[in-house]
Amino acid sequence: QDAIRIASPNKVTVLDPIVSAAGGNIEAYGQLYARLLRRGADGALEPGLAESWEISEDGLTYTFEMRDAKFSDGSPITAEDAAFSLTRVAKDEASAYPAGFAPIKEVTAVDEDTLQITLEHPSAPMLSNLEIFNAGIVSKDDVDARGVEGAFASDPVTSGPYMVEDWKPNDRITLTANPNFWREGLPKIQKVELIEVSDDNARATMAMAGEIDVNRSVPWAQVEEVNATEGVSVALEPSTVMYLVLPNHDKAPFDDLNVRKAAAMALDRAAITEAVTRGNAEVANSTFSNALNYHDASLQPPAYDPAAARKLLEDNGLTGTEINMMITPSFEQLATLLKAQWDAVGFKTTVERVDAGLWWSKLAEGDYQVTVNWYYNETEDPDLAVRWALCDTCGSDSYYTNYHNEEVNRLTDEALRELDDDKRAELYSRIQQITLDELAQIPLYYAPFSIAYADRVKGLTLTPALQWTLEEAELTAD
Amino acid sequence: MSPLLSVRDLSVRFGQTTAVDGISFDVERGSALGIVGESGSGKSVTCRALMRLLPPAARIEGTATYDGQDLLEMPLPALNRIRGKRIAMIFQSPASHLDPLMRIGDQVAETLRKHTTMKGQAVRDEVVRLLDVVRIPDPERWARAFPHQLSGGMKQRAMIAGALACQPDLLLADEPTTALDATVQKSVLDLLAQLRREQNLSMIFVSHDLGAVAQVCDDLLVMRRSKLMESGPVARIIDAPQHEYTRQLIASHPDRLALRPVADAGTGAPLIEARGLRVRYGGRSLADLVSGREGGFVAVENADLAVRPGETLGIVGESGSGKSTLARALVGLVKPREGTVHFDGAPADPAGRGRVAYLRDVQLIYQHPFEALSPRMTVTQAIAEPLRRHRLCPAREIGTRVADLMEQVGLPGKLADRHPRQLSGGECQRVAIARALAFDPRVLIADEVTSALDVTLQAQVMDLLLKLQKERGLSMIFISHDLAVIRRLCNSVIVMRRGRIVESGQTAAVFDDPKEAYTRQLIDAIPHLRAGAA
Amino acid sequence: MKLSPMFVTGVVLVLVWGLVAAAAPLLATHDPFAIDFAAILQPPGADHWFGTDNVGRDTYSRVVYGARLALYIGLLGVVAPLVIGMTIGLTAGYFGGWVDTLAMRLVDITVPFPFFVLVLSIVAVLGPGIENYFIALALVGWVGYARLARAEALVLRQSEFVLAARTMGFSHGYILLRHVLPNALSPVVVYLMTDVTLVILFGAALGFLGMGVSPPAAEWGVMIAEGQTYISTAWWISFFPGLAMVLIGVGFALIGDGLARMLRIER
Amino acid sequence: MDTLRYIAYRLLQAVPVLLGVSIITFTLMAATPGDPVRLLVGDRASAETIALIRDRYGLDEPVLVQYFTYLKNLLAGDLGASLRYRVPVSQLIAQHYPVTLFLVVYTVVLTLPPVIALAVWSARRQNGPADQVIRLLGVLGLAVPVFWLALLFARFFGVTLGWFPVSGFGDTLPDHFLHLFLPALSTSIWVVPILVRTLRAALLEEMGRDYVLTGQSKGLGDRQIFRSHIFPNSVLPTLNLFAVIVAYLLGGSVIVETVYAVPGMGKLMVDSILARDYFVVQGATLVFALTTIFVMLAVDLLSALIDPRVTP
Ligand SMILES: Nc1ncnc2c1ncn2[C@@H]1O[C@H](COP(=O)(O)OP(=O)(O)OP(=O)(O)O)[C@@H](O)[C@H]1O
Ligand SMILES: Nc1ncnc2c1ncn2[C@@H]1O[C@H](COP(=O)(O)OP(=O)(O)OP(=O)(O)O)[C@@H](O)[C@H]1O
Ligand SMILES: [Mg+2]
Ligand SMILES: [Mg+2]
Repeated sequence: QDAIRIASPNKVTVLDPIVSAAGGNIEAYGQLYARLLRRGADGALEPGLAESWEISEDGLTYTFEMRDAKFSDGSPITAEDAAFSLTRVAKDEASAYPAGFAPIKEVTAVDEDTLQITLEHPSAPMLSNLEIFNAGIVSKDDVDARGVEGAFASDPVTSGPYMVEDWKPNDRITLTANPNFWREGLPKIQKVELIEVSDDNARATMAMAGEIDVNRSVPWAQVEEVNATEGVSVALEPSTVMYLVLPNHDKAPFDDLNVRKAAAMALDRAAITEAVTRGNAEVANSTFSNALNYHDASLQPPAYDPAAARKLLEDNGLTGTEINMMITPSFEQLATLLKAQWDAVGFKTTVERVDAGLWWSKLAEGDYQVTVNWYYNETEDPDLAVRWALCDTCGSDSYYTNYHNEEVNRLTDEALRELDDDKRAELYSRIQQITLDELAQIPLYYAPFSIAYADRVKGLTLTPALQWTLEEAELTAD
Repeated sequence: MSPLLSVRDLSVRFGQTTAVDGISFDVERGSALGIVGESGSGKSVTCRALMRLLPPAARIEGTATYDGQDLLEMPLPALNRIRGKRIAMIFQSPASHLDPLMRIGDQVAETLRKHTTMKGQAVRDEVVRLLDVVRIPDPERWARAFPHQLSGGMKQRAMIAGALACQPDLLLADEPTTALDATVQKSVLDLLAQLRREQNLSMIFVSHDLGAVAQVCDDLLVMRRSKLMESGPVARIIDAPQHEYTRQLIASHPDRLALRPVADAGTGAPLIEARGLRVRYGGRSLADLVSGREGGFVAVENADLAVRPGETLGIVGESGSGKSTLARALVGLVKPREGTVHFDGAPADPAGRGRVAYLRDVQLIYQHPFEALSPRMTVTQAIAEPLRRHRLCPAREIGTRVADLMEQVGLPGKLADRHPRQLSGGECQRVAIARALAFDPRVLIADEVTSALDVTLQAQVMDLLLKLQKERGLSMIFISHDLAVIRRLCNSVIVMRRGRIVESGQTAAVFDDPKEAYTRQLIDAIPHLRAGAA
Repeated sequence: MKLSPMFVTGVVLVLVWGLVAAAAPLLATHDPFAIDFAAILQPPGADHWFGTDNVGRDTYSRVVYGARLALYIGLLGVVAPLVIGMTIGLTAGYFGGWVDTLAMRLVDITVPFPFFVLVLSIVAVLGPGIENYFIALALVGWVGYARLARAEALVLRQSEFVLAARTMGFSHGYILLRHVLPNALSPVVVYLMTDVTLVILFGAALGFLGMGVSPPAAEWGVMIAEGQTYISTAWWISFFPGLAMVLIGVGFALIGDGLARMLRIER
Repeated sequence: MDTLRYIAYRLLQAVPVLLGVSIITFTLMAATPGDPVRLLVGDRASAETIALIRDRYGLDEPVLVQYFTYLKNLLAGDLGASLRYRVPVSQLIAQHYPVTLFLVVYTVVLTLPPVIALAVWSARRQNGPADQVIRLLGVLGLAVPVFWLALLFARFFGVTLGWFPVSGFGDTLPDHFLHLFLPALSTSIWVVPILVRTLRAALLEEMGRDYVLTGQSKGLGDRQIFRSHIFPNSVLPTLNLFAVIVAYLLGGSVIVETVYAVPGMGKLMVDSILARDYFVVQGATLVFALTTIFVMLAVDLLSALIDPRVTP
């Protein structure tokens, strides 16, 4: 059997790389669409569809030399295709996540093999952003021929290691090796099944029964157990995922710094982390993930001090403040812990459980007091993370918490344009300092990916950017 | 030669109640034993006890030796080889003893399939033959019918056919002919007599009809209050009854009662009147629509009747001729396709508006009293229900009124808290009568009310009805197979056959000088009490 | 009327649970909501009789308190479906014709109707809470009762005693109540007592799908759902509430059988 | 002939039923907050993008207009397209429905024989040891949550013993039987007790009827009386309950479908609800409704066949 079966709680919903930035899709896009650059085993940027590149002195012009590669249908991948693809992701109204490409002024094909990207202003993370999931190169000819809807409906022309063999929406997508993939002799695994299995236990059972090779997400409670199972082992792989408490800065009571402070001091974050992740994650110390560049390890949020928290509330006449915590079902355990600790210092917490659909719309509308969630960043560069979670003018209202700080906003832009590493480190450190002081969010813990692999799978990992390294992985005969 | 069945000291107790108290009797091979007696005296219980068909609550004592084996001790598998094949039983209330979901033919065939080697077409042919023997017209058709589509008499005949199927040695017949009209009854009795001759059939024949018993049986048991009053050859008992109760029984037989001329009713306008009634069962199917046929089954055709205040109308006619259907149409249970009903001079719609007021005046007593009683209501509740719901008397007096009604129909007070299942056939019948009387109706439609009653009770009930008629001018429609009763009670009579009224007129006129051959046949078929015969 | 030992056992079981629910504060050894970081996932022992869960709460105390919610949900949850279902079913079967057609088409509309959409919308519109679960149950759960009752009524309406009641001029409502209902009750009672268990379980299934009672309520179904992930590492989290559920289910089932037996007319 | 006319009449009635179902579903989905587009494009999309896509899908029109558009397409045989997958709803249903149908039929097949055997066994020896054991096991099966039991089954039969696959549907017919065995079994475990209890009660009730005496008087053995008289008279209530349960199983299969990763309708439905994929929910509900109509019709016809007093 030469198919690798990967079960994930996330599902594939669309095959057009610019349309969605949801987990399951991101994981699939990586297999279908190659980018100009790729990440090597050590995480460094290496040539991808672009053989080489040059950046102008002022940092405003990027010139890429394309290699002789082919799409899955045999047609050549040209600079034209790359320009088309990158323009879509940067400028198309339907592009779900254009943030990383905002500085782009124009993408042009100079000739068949030469691509030029011009920027409005310098952008330090530009290269690494060109490696992320939605910067994949799609076939312009195909889109012209079949239209956007048709081209990506079920059998897109791909540039990555795989192409779609069969897609059963809401169940599984079967990929088969792209014979024209530019990396000679790769991928080694001919067939990939990405199966959506939402239930944790079902995935665990399937892995134990040998019905899948990879379990994308092993619940913390089962890490040890699954690891002990013969033929399967769990890998804890580095990620940029961080879990955090999201207070709504626009609504009482969390618009009050004292409340946020008391709420933070009430939490024994070390114990929470230990309890929830069974010791598999690291306690968070900053508003940045510790896997990001420029993460400042010297910072600390207010320490666990329930007495001080209670006193703070009493001093400000806030004792008995009612808190409504909105959660999705997957956060029950965490919510129970938060509620117990908050109530212990004088809050009155009610937990409101809603489904994910409702959660997102309430969050986006700012119709909540406090909630918990996680987020990840596509690259090690903190720019996108800051834009997503801490900057309120960057499109997402600081992860919809409505946290607003002029200085942070300014620093965000400054850091983007700054090309000097040390200076950037300083700027980002400052941002972390401010947001931690103001408790823009209450960081909880940094969680690795916990993935179970069957022993016959060799060389497969999930990168922090949510990309499977399938093209180099192997299945050994066992 | 030892008797076929020998019963010694048979007693049956339900808790505190003793239903049968130490009776003994023998049935010789080829002979017929009649059991008569008061309603509720334990006749049915005796029969069931012999077949071991009593509820677990019943405690049975004594012995019943059949062909050398004790039926009461025998292991069940052995008993099952006897039941149905060698001893067959006909139950008193055929309506509830037929499986509502099984076709008549199949129910008759069951014993054949179980006890004989007959198969397939042979069984079907035999079933048709049996139904024909018990005079079910068009047996092929009715074999395919379900019990609820049959008239009371037809169910009874189906039951008989089933019992006779395997040519048993001993037949336990519990009032097998109560629901049959005289002609059919005669032929069934003739049939039984013939079987006795030809197949040496023995039987126990329970009946209220001394005439029928006299015609069929050699020996007679008279029961009263769970005890055996007297026993002996039929002729001896009828000629020289030893016991006071037996004497009373014989004296109450319609044949022995003086023919009181029925008081003439007034000549006023009819109280209830029906014109051109036509009732059809079953709807029209698409095939019927296409072919223009009417479809269904026409049970009553173009029936007219009129009853004046204080008058009694008798309806007689063969079983299945539509008598009950006509009665049902009058109380709105079936909707006539054509025709009108007038009450008290005004058009009435028994099923539609004003039905409540109408039904307070027009009451029907059902042919099947057991089925007509709610299984979860006690005797008192059943009788009190109309009083309470219609506020026919002050709440305080309901208790006394119920007791009074029970007394009038001869129901002992100890039955007050019993459920229908714990009553004998006649007791149910009386509850139904009392319930109808509670309304104090102006028109009483009585469908076979006397058939389940022993003659003394019959006489008592008839006296009661006559008294009410005299006192309150009660009008009655009296459906019965018992022409003697009709003759005693009715001013006028209509004779029905196959859904049509074939003859009508003053009772005396019709009976003394029937116009129709059919009526003549009916009258001739009445079994008489042959004094000194045999 | 003689009470069968099984029925008595059932009543005693349910009464015991009622007592447990009433005396929960006395019986519980711990605060059912108190988390304890030091005692997470402790196996059953002297301190924690039924062990602890993934946030260190005492499973025994939670099971004891859970009896309250279980009885509340189980008993209240079936009331509305029973009443609505019986009314619709009996009326439909008894009257037949267009009444029946209408009622049964209502059934056709209700049955396929996605229960989860209903729960979701109701919760979204009215807010979360057990009461809304009841509303959803009332809207959907009546169907079983209706079909059962209708099947009985269809046959009963043809029986002679019902016809007799009609010719005694009683109103339809009265006949339905006094003559049809008592005779149609036996299968319904059995199902009712089954349904109590089903309703409790259904709440649990909602919890499994993430639509159930909000934490940190001590609800058996939710506890079982929570304990699932720990099935081979900390079996006690889901085992004890599961056992409790079985014990209360047995109680109600025995009561159902007993009641049916009392309703039966023995010959 | 009459039966045919009745069937035609009932199918005609399906039209208002389907209309009713679609209206209610539409209203409820419209009343439920939550934005399909937000879920579609992922958390990072900007408000502008979302607005654009909402507009593109016509989600900003008044509900009534949306409904009539839907209805118009429906009459033309078009169930619409999934917002999430952008494939026709009919394709999704064609993909998921057979799985669930198979599962439900399989469950029924696994359910009926034990129901009949156990109920009869238990009723014939009322209060005997077998009866007690059956009743106790029944309650056990009833009270154990399906998802929990299913998990245990999967671990035991699937992993420890390795007898059955624990997930999926398989590709060939024998495969389907194998793959769906555990899901069907887990479902029957709670369905069987419900039906056994109802049937047992009815059997006991019928055992007290007079026609049983007739059977006994004919010398029929207990077995035969049970088979040909008591049993047919008892099945009606159970049959009706059965119909309701079968109809519920279609939509309620989500639990076992989730635990055993079976790609069926239940999961499609719940996923679509959570994703506010309106048209899929609509289409799936209509398919459920149609199935229900057929199941109910079948049961009504069967009832009339069993009991001549029941006029359909
Ligand atoms: N299950 C029972 N429980 C209590 N008493 C019963 C039960 N069955 C019958 N009885 C009583 O036993 C007595 C005898 O009943 P049985 O049916 O034998 O009377 P019967 O002589 O056949 O009367 P009838 O001529 O009216 O049919 C009656 O008083 C009746 O009330
Ligand atoms: N529901 C029904 N469906 C079809 N045919 C029926 C139905 N009820 C009665 N019949 C038929 O109508 C005819 C008249 O029945 P009805 O009960 O009026 O007879 P009856 O004169 O009262 O007979 P009996 O003296 O035997 O009681 C019978 O042939 C019977 O089979
Ligand atoms: Mg009798
Ligand atoms: Mg009649």
